[in-house]
Amino acid sequence: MTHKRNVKIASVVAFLAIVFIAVPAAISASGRIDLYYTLTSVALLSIGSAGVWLTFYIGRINIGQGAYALMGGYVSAVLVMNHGWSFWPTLPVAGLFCAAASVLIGLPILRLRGVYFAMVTLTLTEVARLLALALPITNGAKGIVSIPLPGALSIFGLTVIPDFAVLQNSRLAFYLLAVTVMVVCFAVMYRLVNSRIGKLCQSLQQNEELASSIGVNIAYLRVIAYAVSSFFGGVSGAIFAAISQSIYPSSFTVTDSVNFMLNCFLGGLGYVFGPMLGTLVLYFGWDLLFQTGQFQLLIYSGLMIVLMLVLPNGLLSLAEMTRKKG
Amino acid sequence: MAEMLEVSGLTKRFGGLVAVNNVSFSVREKEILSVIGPNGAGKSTLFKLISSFLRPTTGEVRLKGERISGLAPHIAARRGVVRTFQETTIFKNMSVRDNVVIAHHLRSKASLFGFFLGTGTAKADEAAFGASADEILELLGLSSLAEETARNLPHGHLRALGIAIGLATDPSILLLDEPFAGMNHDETMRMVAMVRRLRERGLTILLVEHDMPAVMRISDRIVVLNFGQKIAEGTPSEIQADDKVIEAYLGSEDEAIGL
Amino acid sequence: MEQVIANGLYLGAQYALIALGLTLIFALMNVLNFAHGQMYVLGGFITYTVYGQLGLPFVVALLASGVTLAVIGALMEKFLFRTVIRRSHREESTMLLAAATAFFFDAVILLLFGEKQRGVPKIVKGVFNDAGIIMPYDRMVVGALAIVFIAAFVLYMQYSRVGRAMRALAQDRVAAQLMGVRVDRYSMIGFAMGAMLAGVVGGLLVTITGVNSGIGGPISIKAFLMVMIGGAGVVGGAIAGGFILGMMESVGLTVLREYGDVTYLVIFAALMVFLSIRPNGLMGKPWG
Amino acid sequence: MNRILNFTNVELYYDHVYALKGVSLEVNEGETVALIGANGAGKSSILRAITGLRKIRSGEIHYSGKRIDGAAPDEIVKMGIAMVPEGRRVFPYMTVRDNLLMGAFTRSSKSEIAASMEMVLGRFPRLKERFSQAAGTMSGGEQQMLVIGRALMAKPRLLLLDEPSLGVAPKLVQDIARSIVAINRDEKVSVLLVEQNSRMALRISQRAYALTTGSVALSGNSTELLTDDRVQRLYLGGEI
Amino acid sequence: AENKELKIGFVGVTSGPAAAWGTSNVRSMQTRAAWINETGGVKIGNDTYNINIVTFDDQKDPKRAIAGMEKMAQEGIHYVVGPNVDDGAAAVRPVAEANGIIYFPYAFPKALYQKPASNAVLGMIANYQSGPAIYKYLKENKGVKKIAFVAANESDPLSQRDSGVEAAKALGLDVVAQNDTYQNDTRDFTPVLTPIVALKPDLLVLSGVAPANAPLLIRAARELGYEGLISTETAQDAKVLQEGAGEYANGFISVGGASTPEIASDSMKEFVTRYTKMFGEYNDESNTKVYALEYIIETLKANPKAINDVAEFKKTMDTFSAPNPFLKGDAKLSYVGTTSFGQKRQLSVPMVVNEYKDGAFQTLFVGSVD
Ligand SMILES: Nc1ncnc2c1ncn2[C@@H]1O[C@H](COP(=O)(O)OP(=O)(O)OP(=O)(O)O)[C@@H](O)[C@H]1O
Ligand SMILES: Nc1ncnc2c1ncn2[C@@H]1O[C@H](COP(=O)(O)OP(=O)(O)OP(=O)(O)O)[C@@H](O)[C@H]1O
Ligand SMILES: [Mg+2]
Ligand SMILES: [Mg+2]
Repeated sequence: MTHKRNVKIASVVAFLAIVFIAVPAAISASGRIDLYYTLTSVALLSIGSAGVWLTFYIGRINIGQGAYALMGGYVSAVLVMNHGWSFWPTLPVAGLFCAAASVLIGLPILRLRGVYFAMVTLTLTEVARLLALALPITNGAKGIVSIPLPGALSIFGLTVIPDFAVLQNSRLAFYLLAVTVMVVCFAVMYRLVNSRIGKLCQSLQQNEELASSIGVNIAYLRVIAYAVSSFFGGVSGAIFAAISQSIYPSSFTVTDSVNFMLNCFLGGLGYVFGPMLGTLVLYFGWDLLFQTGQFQLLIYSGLMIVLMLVLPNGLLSLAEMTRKKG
Repeated sequence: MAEMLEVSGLTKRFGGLVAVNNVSFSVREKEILSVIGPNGAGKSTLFKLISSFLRPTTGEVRLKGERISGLAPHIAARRGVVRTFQETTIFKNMSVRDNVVIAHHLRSKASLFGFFLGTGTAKADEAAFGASADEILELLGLSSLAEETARNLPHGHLRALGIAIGLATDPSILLLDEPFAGMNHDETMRMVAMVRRLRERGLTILLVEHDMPAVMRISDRIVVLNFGQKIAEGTPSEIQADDKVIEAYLGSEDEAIGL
Repeated sequence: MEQVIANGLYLGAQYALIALGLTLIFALMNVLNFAHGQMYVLGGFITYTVYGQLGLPFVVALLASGVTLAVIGALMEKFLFRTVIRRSHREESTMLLAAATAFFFDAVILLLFGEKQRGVPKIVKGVFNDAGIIMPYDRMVVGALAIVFIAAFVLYMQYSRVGRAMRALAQDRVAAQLMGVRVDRYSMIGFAMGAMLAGVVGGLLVTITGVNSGIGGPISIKAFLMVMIGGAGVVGGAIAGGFILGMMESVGLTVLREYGDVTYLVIFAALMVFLSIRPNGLMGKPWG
Repeated sequence: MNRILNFTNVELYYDHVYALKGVSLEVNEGETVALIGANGAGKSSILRAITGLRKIRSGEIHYSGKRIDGAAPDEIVKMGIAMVPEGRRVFPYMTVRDNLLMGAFTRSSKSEIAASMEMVLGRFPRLKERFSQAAGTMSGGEQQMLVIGRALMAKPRLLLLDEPSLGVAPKLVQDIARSIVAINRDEKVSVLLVEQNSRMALRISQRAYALTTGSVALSGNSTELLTDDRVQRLYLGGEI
Repeated sequence: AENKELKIGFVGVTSGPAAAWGTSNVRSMQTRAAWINETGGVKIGNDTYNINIVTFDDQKDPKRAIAGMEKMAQEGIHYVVGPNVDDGAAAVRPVAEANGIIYFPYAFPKALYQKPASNAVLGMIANYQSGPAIYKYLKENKGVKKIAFVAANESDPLSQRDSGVEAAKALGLDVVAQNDTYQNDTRDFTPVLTPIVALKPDLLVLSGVAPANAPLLIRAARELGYEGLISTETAQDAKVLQEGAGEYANGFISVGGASTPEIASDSMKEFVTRYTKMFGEYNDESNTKVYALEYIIETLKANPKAINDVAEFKKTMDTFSAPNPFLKGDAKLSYVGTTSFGQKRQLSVPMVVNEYKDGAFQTLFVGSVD
């Protein structure tokens, strides 16, 4: 038991050391500065995917995460641009706004199951886009542009985070921000899943009727899980808006929603860290194939099919398979 | 003995079909009451109404004088009314033990957030649930299968697991929908003994079952439904002698086929 | 108004036909075929090549579209979906596979047929214009053909031996197997038929709307909508869903035009409300 | 008498659990054979092995002298084995008619199918009344009749029944039991019957096997087993 | 001696539903680059360079576009063509500015080209520049009074519609429809156009219409009995129009680049030939996209120091002038945009307004921007 625990602690420490120390060191040594943004994207998208994963965990196929990412981006952008907020407080507010919205939306639609839920969430992304085009506060088709970079954050006069605009390397700053948020989100997820709540979620996934017969408030639990999921989506969208310093109705689309979902599948629906690995592989896969020019999509999708055939339960099931054999 | 549960004028319509039609009866504390009747008579529907899985068209169900019909199922469960399912209903991909542990949900003292944080109460809950689950599995003879994935159990054990899940919620009234289906005589008799023990622990039990020998052995009273209506109510011997019941349900004995 | 209704009906017939193949595959295998739209596009391009470029008769082109897609569908079932369904723990996993095949088709189509919008000569010239209704003859022909195809398909599923076997398979695989249905073979036939339907609609509609390599994804999504309105996996539902969506678009675009781009917002919102009231669509079954 | 089924030394396992550990049994032409045993003893597994739904690990299965283990279910059905699976698996959204026609899926002669239909409807008049109703909306007992009728539509020589009395009201159980006897007698169909209602099973069968945890514990003549001490104790409970 | 290599970037969309935009764009660059390399490269300062086009498919996703721009920076590229849409162009701005990259988006938001922004150069005529000219021409020459707009419900087309409506109103035209939109996946436009045709406008403007949708819209309008004019301010392809709308497309007005016979120079004709040879089929949209690469090269020739220093490039822009190889006569390449953006951040490309006729474009009139 303690041995297992030690292994766990060691791997967490190793992971943190890699993302916070080894990766930046390697990047600056190799001069591949562009990787900062790539990895930042991976971190942010994996946060959104983590949310989707959580809805999978309660038995719902969620193809609507793009809607919340978009919403989060707009909340942050509007608060910064129209109300003069600093970026930092908008980050949790964007998440909470999305969580609140998802409660309202979730109450009716979480009663749906299977493909029905999937399809409704798919249209949700489209609804978000159309709303962003139609609402006055979003500045419609013209989007919100020239958003300033995150300013300094000080608590009790102590500067905790410097002003991104004056930084030599704001890429590194964004990378560290994204990775920190990612680590926090996955820690929360890990804890959720490995506590009794995880078991409760699983019970929803497997049989809602039975769950309610043993006294589980399924509606409540579903909404909570969906709200957490949407919170993640909102946060990742808000950071993206800050990086690109702009947000448009098309910043997150149905394609993004589908990708969030695919990241979860590829990593493996049975593993908390599946979405992280899935995002990394899918995003990097595309990036690496950049050399192949017009055949990029062909090779990319071909590899995806092969992966699916070999590891239909996700990349992380590979570990399980080898364990079983070994 | 006090009235535990009171069903009055309960009716449920599905479109044009009246599945349960103006049914009234009451259940006393620590009683074992069976509901029998032909296939499609409305027995399972009646159970769903009592456990609030369905909302009655008219009529109501009272638990110790308090109305419980029309609430959400998990609320009814909190009040102590829990049902098992006619179809074998379990959490398929969890281990047998986890199935039972999770069913202790209602007994938890810690909040969801408490579980998230892993507070002392939460830990105490976990430990208590585990111990209780082991006890229940032992009681139902499932101990040896505790770590098996539930989906792989044969039919009969699935039913037992269903009951174990029901028990774990610590109900005051347990509604068992065909608990003996798919069990052979020996197993049935063991289950009968077990249900009796539960009653001795203070549970009130409602039962739907087609296994007549078992029903006759176990029941204090029997309610008979036909086409949604109550056609008889009484002790096992009264029911066995009731012509209407024989006509609608039991059939006359036929030695040639052993029934 | 007559015009609006006529538009809606015509659009509905077209949509219903698009949704059929999708719902068939879903019913049989519980696979939401993300590549449905891409199959449609491929069908369109085949008809474009055979009829538009090679100048062969339209019927030949349509046949070519149908047959090619049927073969592709059969191969996909046999070599991709069957394996994944057998080996994966959760049946949603097929979604990743379906999405990957959709991307793959997109890539292949782009490489083979280029990025441009393509069109073919009209199959019938002229425009019907009477009683307040304007409708080009070719649309009327396509609409009528769509209805004929739908009817033929429904009758086939209802009364033929193969159709019956496929329905049985959709409802209970094991029981169907015990009736002597070769599950593998009929899944393959079903998948092939679904793909063939997509190909035939693509070929049919290329005469009116043309085709380009990028529209596969959006077409799939539209087909999902219809299937959802009617109820997943139900043939009648797909048809109803197609007509409802067609009518809603036609009426909405006329009635709501003053308010800017809200028609689709209204359609989507209505859909969400509708589904929260009827979680299985119009005639859906409690599975899926 | 002719052997119609020879089930020799069969082992079958799921993942890592052995369900059958070397089971042998046989069914003769025209016989009704009962298979009784506790939950999880492996009764259903035997039927699954015969119909090819599950591959066996070792042993042999012969039907009418032909070896059938390893063949696909559809081939086995075509040879004349029909199975009524556990838990009334009707095709719920199909009509009674279509359900019955599905039973005759492997046959091609229209007139013969019509004759079988006639026979089934004669045997179960309730099905005739419900001919165009969706099977899923029928009561449990009616569904049970339907699946038996559907199996008969294949004109089988060997009929496998898995717990046909499960969840069926007593009066209907009687009806079903009578039908099984009649089918066996009139249609010259051999029957392998899995039943928890052991008394009924032993009454209507000629021979029986009792299974415990994957092996045959007892076997013999049904009437003798009915009075056998061990059977009395284990499966009949001595009294009613 | 071996030629040096000059890398020019392209970040745009070459797959998915909008593949046509980026594809016509990148192919025109590749054609020109291959041509230059084949004829010995280009001499900038003391060195001769071969042009290498580095392409990145952003899938029309602004987030990917940023990655693309980062990649360009990583490759040491300072001149990038693209992205093709508004959101992508806005998203890459921070990266371009931080890394000293001049980019040539095909996007119209003014904020991209006005101060404090300074690294984006508009590579074509914006619709708020061409729209008024077209409407004015049609008002004066074809008696257009009533005008109707229809656009896809997406950022780019809607923005273009809004500025179009504004321009039409300024000209005193009667705008009878300005709220009609369609979902971009629409394949049958009859329902969209039915109410608009009933209003009997003299001119129907297809704002920001994708080349794939244009023939479908035209055909649906004509089949519904619409008899007025139809125009757009985006570039179109004649073959697509011919296949998709046949003779219904006759009279359709759009903007183009330089390939119509009236104005194309011999170089332009050779360009078309080479493009066709390389890719099987020419795309008339490419006409408007031949310029960016040409400008980059010519400006670098004018100031070789700019090759690694965009500040030098910007300096040169103010005074730069070179002959325009694609047009007949003595047209010039230069930077403009002072009126619209307050600084020279636009290529001076001719505003060619075309009319489609039987499978080809004819030049209606040629204008210019300052
Ligand atoms: N959700 C529903 N919608 C429509 N009809 C229903 C529904 N649930 C049950 N019924 C119908 O109500 C009637 C009573 O069904 P119920 O399940 O209560 O019967 P039962 O007495 O439990 O029968 P059995 O002994 O076979 O389990 C049946 O005719 C059934 O078809
Ligand atoms: N799909 C499966 N996966 C794993 N194990 C299984 C599976 N199906 C059955 N088993 C195991 O095989 C053994 C025999 O099962 P089987 O279904 O044949 O029993 P049975 O005699 O029919 O029982 P019952 O009377 O309860 O239906 C049991 O121990 C069961 O746990
Ligand atoms: Mg019941
Ligand atoms: Mg069994």
